Amino acid sequence: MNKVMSTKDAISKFVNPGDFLFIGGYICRPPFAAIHEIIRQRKNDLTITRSNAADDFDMLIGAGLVKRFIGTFLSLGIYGLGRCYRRSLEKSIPHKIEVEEYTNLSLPMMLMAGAMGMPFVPVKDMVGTDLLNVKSFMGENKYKMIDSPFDGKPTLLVPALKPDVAIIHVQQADEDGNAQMWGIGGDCRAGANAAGKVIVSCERIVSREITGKDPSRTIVPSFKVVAVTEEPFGAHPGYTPGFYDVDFGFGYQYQQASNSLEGFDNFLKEWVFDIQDRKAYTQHYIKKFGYEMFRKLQAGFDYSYPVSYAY
Amino acid sequence: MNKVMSTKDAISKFVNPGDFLFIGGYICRPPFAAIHEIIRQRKNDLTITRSNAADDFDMLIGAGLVKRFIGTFLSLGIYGLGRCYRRSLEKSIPHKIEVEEYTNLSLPMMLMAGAMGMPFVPVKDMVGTDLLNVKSFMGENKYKMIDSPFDGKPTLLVPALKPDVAIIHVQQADEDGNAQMWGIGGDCRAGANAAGKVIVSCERIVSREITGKDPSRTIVPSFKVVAVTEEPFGAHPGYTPGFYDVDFGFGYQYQQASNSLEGFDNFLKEWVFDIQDRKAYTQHYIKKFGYEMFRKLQAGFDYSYPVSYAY
Amino acid sequence: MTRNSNAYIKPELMACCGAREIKDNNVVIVGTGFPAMSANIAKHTHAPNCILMQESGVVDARPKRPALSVGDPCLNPGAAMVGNLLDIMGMFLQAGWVDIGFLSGSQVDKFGNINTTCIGNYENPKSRLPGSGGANPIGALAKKTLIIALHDKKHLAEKVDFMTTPGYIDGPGARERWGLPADTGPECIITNKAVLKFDKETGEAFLESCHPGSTVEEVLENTPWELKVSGDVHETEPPTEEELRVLHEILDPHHMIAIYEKRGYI
Amino acid sequence: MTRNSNAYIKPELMACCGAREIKDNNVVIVGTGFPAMSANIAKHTHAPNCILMQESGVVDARPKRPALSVGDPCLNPGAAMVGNLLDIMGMFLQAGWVDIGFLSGSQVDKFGNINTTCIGNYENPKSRLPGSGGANPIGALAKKTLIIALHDKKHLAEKVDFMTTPGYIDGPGARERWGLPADTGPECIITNKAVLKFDKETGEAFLESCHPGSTVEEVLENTPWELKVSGDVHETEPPTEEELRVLHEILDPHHMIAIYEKRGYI
Repeated sequence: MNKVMSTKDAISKFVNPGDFLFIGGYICRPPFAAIHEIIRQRKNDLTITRSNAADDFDMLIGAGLVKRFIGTFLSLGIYGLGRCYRRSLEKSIPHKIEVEEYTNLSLPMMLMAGAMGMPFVPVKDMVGTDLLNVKSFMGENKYKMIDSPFDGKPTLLVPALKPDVAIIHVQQADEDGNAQMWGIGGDCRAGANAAGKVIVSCERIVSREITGKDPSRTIVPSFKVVAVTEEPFGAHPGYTPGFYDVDFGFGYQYQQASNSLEGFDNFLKEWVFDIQDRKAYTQHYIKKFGYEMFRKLQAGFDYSYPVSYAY
Repeated sequence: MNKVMSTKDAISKFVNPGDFLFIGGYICRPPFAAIHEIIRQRKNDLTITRSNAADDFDMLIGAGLVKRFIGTFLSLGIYGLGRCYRRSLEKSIPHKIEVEEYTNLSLPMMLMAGAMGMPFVPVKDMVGTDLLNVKSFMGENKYKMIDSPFDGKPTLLVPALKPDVAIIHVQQADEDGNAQMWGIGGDCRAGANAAGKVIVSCERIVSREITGKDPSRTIVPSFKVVAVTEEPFGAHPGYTPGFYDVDFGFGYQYQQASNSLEGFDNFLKEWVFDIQDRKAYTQHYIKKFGYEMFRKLQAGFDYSYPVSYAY
Repeated sequence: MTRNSNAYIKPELMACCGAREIKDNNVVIVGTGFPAMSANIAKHTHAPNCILMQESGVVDARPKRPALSVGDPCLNPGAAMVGNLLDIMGMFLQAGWVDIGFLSGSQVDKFGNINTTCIGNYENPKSRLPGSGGANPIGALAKKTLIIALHDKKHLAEKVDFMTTPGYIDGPGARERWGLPADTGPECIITNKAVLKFDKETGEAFLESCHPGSTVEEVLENTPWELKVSGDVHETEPPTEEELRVLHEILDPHHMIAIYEKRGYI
Repeated sequence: MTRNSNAYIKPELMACCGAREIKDNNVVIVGTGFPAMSANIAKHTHAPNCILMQESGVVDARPKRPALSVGDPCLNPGAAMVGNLLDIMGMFLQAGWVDIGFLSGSQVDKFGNINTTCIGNYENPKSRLPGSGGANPIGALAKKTLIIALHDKKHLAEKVDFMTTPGYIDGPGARERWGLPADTGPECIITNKAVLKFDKETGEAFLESCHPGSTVEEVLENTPWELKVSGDVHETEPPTEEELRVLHEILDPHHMIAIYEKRGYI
């Protein structure tokens, strides 16, 4: 079943205000084309989750669309603390988001539990620290301590997470939605499979025959996918292995802009609201920074050896 | 660190009588070269595990080397019930093995728990059936029923499995032991990573540079691996995707032979005890069945498209 | 092949009965033989978007020969996804994505419980069978399970010697009590004489239709418990022309399904 | 580069202190900057078979430029394995395979507990920091953690405002009581003035050595708790010729580590 559509249509049809969203990425493959569209369509009241959140989450928070964040970490990497995140938590600008805090072990395990139909999962971290002392909207269900029925040892259980929608960006997908990925995974596979619906953004749509040439690269099968959008350069300023590099210069621009409320608003206007779609974004990027800069981000040529599944 | 050695040395150094072994495979990639070596070296008193066991487990049981089996299923596929398995359980020939029974959901989850450092894992199957009424050597620790501390619902917990040694057969590995696999996975990745030591048998040893060309194919990293053995045709009569087909004719021969004790002993003599290693095995195969038959098993040519990890 | 295009054998009728339970877009766990045949008939007729998967790790395979096991090499090239047992049994089945599962066994009882572990006593079995494999989780977690069985007093039982796979266990409310997901459980038993459906109130199988050539009396005679009969018991609808065309021309030109006749499916 | 081959800056000394804690064949979780530098010094000197991994999913990367984050694109091509967070944090760290982890934070206290969550009150923070990320599980589960900190009364604390990552928590037996794995916990705090080691009996950090140019008095003055001093407190061994050669010629020819001087590591 052909599920190819524009990002605009995908977000419009499948993301609702109040939804619980998993948004994949980890510098590697953030689905920025979709995130900008969420901002344009002002889908608000969202609960968002991912391990190691970055500029994309900061931007959604700054845009006032986030009610709750199930997270582990939010920073701009080498550019320091997330400005919008700080403003929200320190000064309630534009409003104070609710944060439920876990770790880069526990949160992926909770997504894995959601993906695998487990009600909860035991984890060995967090115990003894203030991460157990702070509870937000998940309340008493943030975690439970039990004595293991096997050996009596204190054991921490954390609940499965089941987002309404997962949005991921991958290298390639076919029209049915089978999504293929390689390189740094973060919690993308677990998060996508934990969700009830998956929106797959990709660098290129390939035929079902190409998917079948290397089916071990598929991380989400078609029957979980509700929309496939082709968005080359769709993860910029993040990167996609084999396609383009991370754009550190642009990351600096975001940091500088988001230092002030006005700068952040101008940034959103320039790169999101005044922009129609990813094509216009890319054209604006090239116009502003020059084709040479754009070209420099494009990946080199370093191909793997093909393998065979034949018998 | 170069860990390449002969299968003979690998089994001699790293498998001890009384060990708990995970043996990978699922018609796909059974590590037969290593299994035959275990039989030749008469490593006995073993506890063995894998979901969906087949002719390889039947053979170890018939050879009298198995004390305990943590399993879900054992059959010869289209050739019906495992003859040695039946003789052991119905007639105590050569002795009655102890069986702890799980399912193709629970057992892989238990191996995953072992691999991921979880003490136990909740599963949704087995409840209400006689699989909970029969307990063998794991006794009360076969499983535990609890009321979920989150919602009070009855929840079945099964314990993590941590084999002493895992033996797997994959397409390729480098000298350090980084093991790469594609195609049907069974519970190979979970089982290998649950073990304290991994013996990697492979169709071909490749350079570390080749591993690095497609690192998302690696299922076990070098630091878990104690031995790398290059055994082309090492999974026969099972298959290895991209290398050779399953040998249904040979499976029939095993069924016919294992129908009787004498036949089984003759089969072991011909294919295991009178054979020095996998090279001799392959030569014997070609001599007995003809090069054309051997050639016919070799995989066709149907390569995937290469991908790039460049930036 | 020179078969009469309207002629069919009992295993073909049974495969069609299975196919009719599959809706478009259903996700179906299949093994080899019957289940694969049923699912493929559905896919080639009324359910073109149903997705077939094998527990070994395969989704939407495009095999160029009939798979002889769920790990058959022919399932690899061309599939949409090839992962592992945890993906299929955990990420898809346990997480609730599987609509249909097929099961069979050496014994099936009136509650749809299935035995694939042993005949006789577990500790000292008369006959040791393979064990659960994927059967128990499929019976526990697929939304609908379709059971294939030989219709005689050996293969059907009032109570199985060993309950490997849950049907409705010991009757109404039992699945819920044990915490199995809501709206799961056996849908029907397709035998070589009839289709038995399950009364969701009592958890018991009842006679829904007799295959052409079988009578209600014959079915009752060959059922080891007092089988209830539907008020509108009828003849099983024979394979349609389209179903037979797909079977004979596309799915089974070499008529391999006839092997089931040798196993008693007549 | 025209650096004096015997000259070194404080961050280089600190990186060498970290390197010396790594044994051959150790499995080491690294981030960027210091930890990566320390682990690479070890790998190029006394621990050629140590394995470096990044939490994002990377094992034994061969980056052609210094990674600026644990998800940096340069970590992909050439790595031995590229998986995901669950592989590194679950399959390797939680399962007990990681020997060494590096940690840093805005506050480190005498028990080696670390704060990367907030300064001031959690509900109404003076300064909101990034949060745990991988820090808590590394502190909980790596066999040894090496802590990097600025040596002043702001970054060292008697008690952290928020305990994001466990050191020895509130003292002897606390890790065991909470069920953390045996034989894990902080090994040392490497500051810009000294190396503090941990007394495994009391869980408290004590002064093991002062860096060349720093005195015991200076260290005590800049530590906000009553720091115990080792009986054989000594001068930190300066970088060896070999360590400096590796640093200057192979790992950091552009002297990027000097950026830490600007952050106060002087």
